[in-house]
Formats: sequence, C-alpha cells, structure tokens
Amino acid sequence: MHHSIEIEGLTFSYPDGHEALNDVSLVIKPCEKVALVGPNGAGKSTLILHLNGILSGSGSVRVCGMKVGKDTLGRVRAMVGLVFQSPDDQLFSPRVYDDVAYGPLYQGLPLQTVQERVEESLAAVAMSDYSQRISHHLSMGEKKRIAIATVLSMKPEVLVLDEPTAGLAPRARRSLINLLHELPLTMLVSTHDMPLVKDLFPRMVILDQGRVVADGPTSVLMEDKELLDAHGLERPF
Amino acid sequence: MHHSIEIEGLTFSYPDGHEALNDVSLVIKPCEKVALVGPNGAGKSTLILHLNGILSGSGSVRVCGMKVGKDTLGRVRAMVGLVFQSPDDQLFSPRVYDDVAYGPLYQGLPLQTVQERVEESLAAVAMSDYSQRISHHLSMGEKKRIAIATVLSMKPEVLVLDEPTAGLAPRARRSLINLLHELPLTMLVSTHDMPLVKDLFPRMVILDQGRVVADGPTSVLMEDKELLDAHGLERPF
Amino acid sequence: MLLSPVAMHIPDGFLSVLVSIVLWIVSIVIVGYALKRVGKDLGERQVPLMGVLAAAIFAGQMLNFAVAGGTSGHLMGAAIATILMGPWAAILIMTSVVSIQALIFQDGGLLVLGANIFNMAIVGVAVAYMAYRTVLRITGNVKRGILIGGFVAAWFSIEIASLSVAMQLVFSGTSPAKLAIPAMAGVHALIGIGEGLITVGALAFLLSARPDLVKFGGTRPIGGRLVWLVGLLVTLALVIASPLASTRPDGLEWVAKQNGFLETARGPLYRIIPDYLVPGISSEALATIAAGILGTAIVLGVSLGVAYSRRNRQTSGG
Amino acid sequence: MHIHFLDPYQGGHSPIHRTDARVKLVLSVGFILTTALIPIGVWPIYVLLFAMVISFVILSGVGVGYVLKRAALAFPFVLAALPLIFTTPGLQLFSLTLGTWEIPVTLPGVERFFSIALKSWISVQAAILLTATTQFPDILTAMRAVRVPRLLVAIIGLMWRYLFVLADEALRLIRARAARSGEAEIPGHRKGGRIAWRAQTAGGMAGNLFLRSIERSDRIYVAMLSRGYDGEVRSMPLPKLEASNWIELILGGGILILLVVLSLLIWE
Ligand SMILES: Nc1ncnc2c1ncn2[C@@H]1O[C@H](COP(=O)(O)OP(=O)(O)OP(=O)(O)O)[C@@H](O)[C@H]1O
Ligand SMILES: Nc1ncnc2c1ncn2[C@@H]1O[C@H](COP(=O)(O)OP(=O)(O)OP(=O)(O)O)[C@@H](O)[C@H]1O
Ligand SMILES: [Mg+2]
Ligand SMILES: [Mg+2]
Repeated sequence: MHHSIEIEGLTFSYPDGHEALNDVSLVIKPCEKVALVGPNGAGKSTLILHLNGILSGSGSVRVCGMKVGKDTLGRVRAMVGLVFQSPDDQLFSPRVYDDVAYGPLYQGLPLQTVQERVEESLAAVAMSDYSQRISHHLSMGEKKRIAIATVLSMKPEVLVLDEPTAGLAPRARRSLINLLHELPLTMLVSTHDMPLVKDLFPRMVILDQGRVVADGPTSVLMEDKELLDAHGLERPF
Repeated sequence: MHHSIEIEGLTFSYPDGHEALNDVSLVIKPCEKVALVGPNGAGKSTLILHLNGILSGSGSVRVCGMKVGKDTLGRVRAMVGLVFQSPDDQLFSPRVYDDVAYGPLYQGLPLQTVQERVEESLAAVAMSDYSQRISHHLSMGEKKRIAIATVLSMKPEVLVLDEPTAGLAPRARRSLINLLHELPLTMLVSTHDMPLVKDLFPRMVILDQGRVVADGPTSVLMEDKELLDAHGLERPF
Repeated sequence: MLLSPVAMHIPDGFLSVLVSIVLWIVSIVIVGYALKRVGKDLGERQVPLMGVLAAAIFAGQMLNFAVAGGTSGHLMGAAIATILMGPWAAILIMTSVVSIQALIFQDGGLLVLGANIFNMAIVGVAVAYMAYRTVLRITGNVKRGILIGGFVAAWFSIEIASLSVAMQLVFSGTSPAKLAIPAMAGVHALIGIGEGLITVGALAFLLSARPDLVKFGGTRPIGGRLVWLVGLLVTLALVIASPLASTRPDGLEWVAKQNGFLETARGPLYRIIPDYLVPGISSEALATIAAGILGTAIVLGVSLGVAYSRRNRQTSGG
Repeated sequence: MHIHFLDPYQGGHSPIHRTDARVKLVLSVGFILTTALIPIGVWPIYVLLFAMVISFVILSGVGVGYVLKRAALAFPFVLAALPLIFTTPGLQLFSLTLGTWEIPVTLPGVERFFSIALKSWISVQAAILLTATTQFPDILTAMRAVRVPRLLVAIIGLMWRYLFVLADEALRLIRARAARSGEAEIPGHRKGGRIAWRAQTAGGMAGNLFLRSIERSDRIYVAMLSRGYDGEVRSMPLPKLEASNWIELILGGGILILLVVLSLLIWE
C-alpha cells in the first residue's frame, strides 16, 4: 500500500481572486507524521481541503498513489480522514453512533460491517461507552475524540487534522496528544500549538502566504529563531 | 476610588441544579492583576459572570466598593469591563465603530463624548484606523483587540477577561499580552494558557469544582507540581 | 410560550378536527412541493443549509429588545428567511422550526401542527415574499428598498398570519369572530412593528457585512410568480374576509354545521349499539361516576404496577 | 455555556421509556386526536382521558409536578377561548356588570370554554409525556417510520443538533450586550438609547447569528462531503416492529376508538 501524500506545484485561488496557495510541493512518506505551521491566513486549511478533493487547484495532488480528481473522489475520500478544527461542525448527527456510522454507511458497506467499524473506532479513541450519547452533551475533549472516531470508522490510510488542540484544557490536550501518538497512520496536522509540534512531530513544514517557506526536521527548524520570527511563530519556550 | 473586587461566600447553582460555585471568597486589590485557572468546567466563567450581575448567587460580590445587586446593576456594569472568550460574541454590530460606541451610547452620553471615547479606546488598543472596518472581516487577533476596545470605551475601573489568548497564533498572542501588560487597570483573567499566567500575573487563583483550591503568588504555586497535577494543570514547560 | 415570542402557536384542543385535517393536507402538499423545488435548486447543499438556518431562526427568536414598560420586541423569522433564502427554502426552514417547537417544547400542538405550519411557514412566507417583491418592484433593487421591503414584509407576514390563526379559531368555534379577529389583528399589528424593526436591523447588518447573501433582490427564484400570486390572494382574502366575519353576531353557524356532521355520525351508532346494551350509562351522572371509578382504578393499577416493577428491578439488580 | 434546559428529555428506565418510539408517537397523536374528537361537555370521557395520561405519567416516573408545570406554559392561549363564556347563546347563568355594560354569562358558554381548556390541557400533557420519555433521535426515527419525507427528517435532525449550539451563541450575545449595558453616574442622562437604536442592535445580533450560521453550514457541508455525502439522504434501516409492538398499537388504538364511540353515545 502507498499511504503517501505527494503534492506537486499546487496553486489555488479562491473565487474572489485571493491566491491562497502558490506553487506548493510536499511529499509525505507512509506513516510519517508531519506538522503544518504558519501564521493565520497562511493557507494551511486551504491546503488540507485539497487532500480529499473538496477544493481543487492547478498542480497535482496524489494520495496513496492515486491522483485526486473527479473520478477518484469517492475512493480518495474513503482513504483520507479529515478532522476539522471545530468538532461541532464535524459532529452533525444527533447521536454519537449515527455520526460514527455515517462514513461507512455512505460507502455502502453492509450493516454488519458498519456496526463493527463503529465499535472498533470508538474503542480506538477509548470512547466505547459513548455510542448512545447525544453529541451536544459532550465536553470539548470528548467531542474531539468522537470527531476522530468518525473518520477512523472509514479506515483511512491518511489522517489529516486541522488544529486539533485548540480550546482544550491542558489535561484533555495531553490525552489527545497521547492518542495521536499511538495511531499508526500517515498524519498531517495543521496547528498553532508549538509545544505539540515539538512533542509529536519529527518533521515540520512552515507555510506563509501560500508558500512553503521551510520544510525539515523539527529539532533543527525550532532552533532557527530568525526563521520562526519572520513567520509569526515562536519557540515553545 | 476603590477599583477593587471583593467576593465573599459566593455559592451558585444553575437552574438545572448543577452547583457551579461553592463558597468562593476572593479579594482583589486596586490595580492588581490576577489569573484564574482550573480545568474545564471548574466554574471560572460562572464566577466571572457574577462580577457584573449577569448571574447572581448567594453570598456577596462587591465591585469598587459597591454591592452588586438589582439597584446597582447599571452602575456596576459601567464599571466592570467584561471581555468574553469569543470576540465573535462580543462584536454584534456590523462596523467596528458601532460596536465600540455601544456602551457609551447606552449610557446616554452626548454624541461628542461618544466620539471621543471611541477614538481613545481604539487608540489604546492600537487600532485607530479600524473604526470603519467591518468586524466580521477582521482576523482573530484584531477582533480580540476590538473586543477589548468595546469595554474600554465605557471607561471601566476593572477589566475581566475570559480566556483572552485562546485561538490566537503566536504573534497575535504576544501582542495581546503586551497590550494587557500596559493597561493600568484592576484585572481578573481566566485562562488555560499557563505561560501567559507566568509572564503576566504575579498572583494566581486555582478553581476546581466550584471551589478555590489555591490562591497565592504565581511563582510559588507554579512550582507545586502535585497541586497542579491534582487539578488538571501543567507547568508551562 | 416560554420560547416563542409570538402568540401564534395554536395548542391542541383549540381547532376542530375538520379544520385540523384540512390544513394538514394543504400543508403536506405544499411542503412536499417545496422539498422538490429546493432539491432542484440547491442539490446537496440543502440539508446542512436548511438545517442550520432553521436552528438560527430558532435561536434568533431568543434575541429581543426592550420596548417600554417591561415588554419587548422579538423575531419570528419568516420574513428574514424568505428574503435570505427565497420562498421555497423559507417554507422548509419555517416548517422545521414550527415542527421542533411542537415536538419538543409543546409550543403548538401535534394534531394542529398542520395548521401551525400553514400559518407560519406557508402564509407567513408567501405574504412576506409578496410584500418584499412588491416593494422592490417599486423602489428598485437598492439598499433602501431592501430595508423598507424587509420592514413591510415582516409586518405583513405577522399580521396576515395572525388573521389566518383568528379565522381558524372562529371556524372551529373556539373564539367568537367579533372579538378574536380585532384582538389578534390589533396585538399583532404592534408585534409586527417589533418584527419589522429587528428584521431591518438584521438586513442592515448583512448588507454591510456580506451583501452577497441578501441575494434574491436581483434574481427571482423559480416559481416566484406563483408564490407572489398566492401571497397576494391570501392577503386579499384574509383582509376582506376578516372584517366581514367579525361583523357577524357570532361565528358559530359553521360550527353548528360541524356538530351536525357529528350528529349524523351518531345516528347509525345508536342503531348499532341498542340502548339496553349499556343500561344506565345514558344517564350522565351515572356515567361520570362510572368514569371516575374506572379512572381511579387505572391510576391505582398503574401505581401498583410501577411499585411491582421497581421491586423486581431492585431484587434483580442486587 | 450549556442550555440543556432546552432539552425536555428526562432520562429513566420505566416501561414508558422503553416502549418503541414509533408506538409512542402514533399512540400519542392518536390520543390527542381522540381528545379532539370528543364532543363538547362529555365530562366522563374527559375524566377517563385525564386518568389515562396521569397513569402513564406516574408509570414513567418523570414526575406529575414536572408535567403539570410544563403544561402550564401552554395555558395563556386559553384567553382566546375565554370570550365564549359571554357570547355563546343559551341559558343565562348570571351577568357581570362592567361599568355600563351588562355581560351575560351563559351555561353553554361556560361548558364550551371549560371543555376546550380541559381538552387542550389533557392533550398537552400527552405531548409532554412523549418528549420527556423519548430521546429526540428516536422521535426522528419514528417520523421516518410514519413516512415523513427523509429529506425533511434529515433537515429537522440537523436543526435539532445545531439548536443547542446556536442557542448557546445567542445566549452569549445576549450576555455580552447586557454586560455593556451600563449606566454612568451622570444624572439627567437618558440611558438605554432610542427604541429604533435598540431594535437595530438586536437586529445586528440576529444578522450576526445568521451570518455565522450560513458560514457554519458551509463547514458542515465540507465535513459531510469528506465522509462521502452525495446529496442523497441515507440512514440506518428501521428496526422491525416486533409482535409486542403491534399488540401495544392495536390495544391502544382499540381503547381510543372505544372512548370515541362511548363519548358519542353519552353526548346529548
Ligand atoms: N472562502 C474563501 N474565500 C476567499 N478567501 C478565503 C476563503 N477562505 C480562506 N480565504 C483566504 O485564504 C487565505 C488562506 O486561508 P486559510 O484558511 O487556508 O488559512 P490558515 O492558514 O488555515 O489560517 P488559520 O491559521 O487562521 O486557520 C487567507 O488569506 C484567507 O483570508
Ligand atoms: N447554563 C448552564 N446550565 C447548567 N450548567 C452549566 C451551565 N453553564 C455551565 N454549567 C456547568 O457549570 C460548571 C462550570 O462551568 P463554567 O463554564 O463556569 O466552567 P469553566 O471553568 O469556565 O470551564 P472552561 O474552562 O471549559 O471554560 C460546569 O460543570 C458546566 O457544565
Ligand atoms: Mg485554518
Ligand atoms: Mg469558561
């Protein structure tokens, strides 16, 4: 299997003419965990939305060896699990179970399999008891976990997260980090949380104004105070 | 003037019976800057909402020497500037100007004065050029500053902020911290941002399950690893 | 009542069965058609957009402003939904709002839900659309026209919908025409002003923050002409019929007819179940006593059952 | 902030809670229909209906007090029927004198008014019992079972999900406004501003809420697309109704029909 992401010369402008990505190239190897950082408005979320074809610019995006395009959309979306910043936007069903079952159900899997998938993914995020709970009664940290379960149930090869730790209290944040650490998937995570980057990601990519301005080992880039400063970032301490 | 906050034996339950505050006592002296920390659901926001009478429990809350109650509500609200976590909730007018002018207009001040107040407070947060901008189109960091301006225009004696740095990119966060540092007001700030507490607040109060579990100099409490651990907190590094 | 600002949600028991069922049928047909229309216009977007906007209308109804003497102005939302989304989508949005209010908050009954959908989602939207289009036709698609149109649409939608409610109460024999109609019309003429002001405020906000959203000032939705016509006819019919109805000594002739209907239904029943089969029960006093005893027996039986099942659970639970 | 108080569901394990939502929905509506069909002034049947509701309330364990309190919320509408007391022609009981007016109170009027009020009160209790013992997602399933269009059910489901999120937002806006509605210590100033300005502010808050909702719906749409949504509404198939469910339905329906027949016999 190729659980990889290959982006080449990706350029994208929003309909209003704003250029959000400018000639971005990036290769992520199977099971690599990469952090995507940069100031507000750098284009991180825009880049992420290209990975499963919700946006499509010029240039090429290949996921698991497959070019993202009209005809591969269904398969690509099954392989890329996208977790959005706000779990309230991701959990749109009234009940946790329905939400986690949503992906498999739309893939047309048999009920038996759907059932198994739901159980497995809730177990993976340590939320097995929550399947009959009502989403809006959950705490933020619980919602984040369920949001991850909703994409795990699709058995993705690649996990993409947009600002997973925003708004979490320290303990909930720590438990989420541990969870991410244990999931054996290719991972691309956009974040403002520099300590998280340092703890969890061996490699980081800095995006600014739609361009990749740095890409390398976290331990090296984190020491480059000038680089960080120039792009509105800070060392964790 | 007494720009002080005196809370004594404050207990509060939500209508559904959930006890959110339990016998909280706290005195903040004029021009003191105090951080309020604790895990999610500790009761921080609930406490803050008592300071200008949006909620009212049993026990006594005195602000600037005045007991918060039905008859003093108007004056208390003019003296306490409350900035909520999400600036989107605070900025309900289309244009920055209208929002900053809301407080003074509600107080019935003459237009001339309103105008001056708006200019002064925008200047205080270094956003003088923004008065005709549409709030909705501003960046998060800009919105936060405007949110602070909306309460500064009421010339409060006491500034109360609920999680001011949440969701800010590192640079915007830094600039907000500098701003808070310079404002010469009594300040009570609820936050999960432990480095912020360390940088800005000489004194911190830990709340958990509706009770004050610790209150003292930040430098001392931050060293008490056991205490922090017991209440879901973490040292900044 | 707690959550809905406008006294327009009819509870169960206030409309006759006939009126309730006729309005259910009318509403089902129109909402079904709206579902088709919106499906064609919006495609996949419709579920999230309609659902979230319906929730927004509901939440928007919590926003109020102080008027005077402790009263306050509120939003009902049919007009703003119509102006933002066009009539067909607005019908779906308001239908969802009214349904949830009935299903969760008992704000409006279940049997009369068809009538409440008819009043708030169909009459409210059609009239708002008619009023808004008419104003825009006169002023042209300019900012001032949109604001004036918003006010007029909001006021008319409230006022005409309230007349519709009043007429239904009269037809059901629940309220005498000469009181119900002027009272509803009068109160809602005031409420409508609040609705109008707040709608204008919302439109002004959207016009400066995202003018592209206040869109159908320019482009006409498909089937708009039909809605406009329906809105006009409903308005005219209610405006003409209500004063006529309220000058009648009482609105009960219609009710008498419905009772006559029941009477004829009862005739054959009596023939099927001869008197001697239920001896004594034709006497009302006895019947009441019998019912009382039976009722008490039911309550007692159930309470015993509960106690029994509790004990069972406790023993099985340890 | 949590506005859980919006959610009327009262958790529990009573037989009523465990009954299939489809059965409960159909029987509740049937019960309300029955109540509506009972003619004016057939008091014995009203007593029976009331006894039935109260029995089920007790059985459900949600608390008679809770149900009565919520039922009172729907009461103001009774004002609409009040004039019947004075305007229905028939035997005059007595008359009220209001200044120069003589208002007759008639027996059929009183009878009519109390019938309507009582029927309404009984119906609302049935509806409260339904929502207090059934989680809303189950009511959605029941709606699908009675053939409400899937699309409408999907929209209503999504609305319910975001009701709480957006109501929280509205509540926060209201609090933010209250927090800045202060008075200066300057005598002679009229506080609060003009009505039109206050309305404009409230309108701004509403506009704000709509704008954010529309943008949120964009994000939800993207989230749905990412999980394979293609415009068609798909959902878990309905579980089969078991024999016991059918028995409950037939039994309940039978009793209701019996009540209607009985009432027509008693009614004079
Ligand atoms: N729908 C849109 N239409 C037009 N411009 C947009 C749209 N969405 C985003 N943009 C713009 O594109 C740029 C990149 O936005 P993006 O959301 O990808 O940034 P980001 O790196 O995710 O920022 P943040 O850290 O704040 O989430 C920004 O300048 C933004 O204003
Ligand atoms: N409107 C409400 N009704 C009932 N309970 C509530 C309400 N708002 C808050 N609570 C509960 O009160 C407790 C305190 O909540 P509060 O919002 O004050 O916590 P907090 O310390 O601000 O948490 P966070 O760090 O997550 O903002 C929590 O357990 C919460 O669930
Ligand atoms: Mg982003
Ligand atoms: Mg809080």
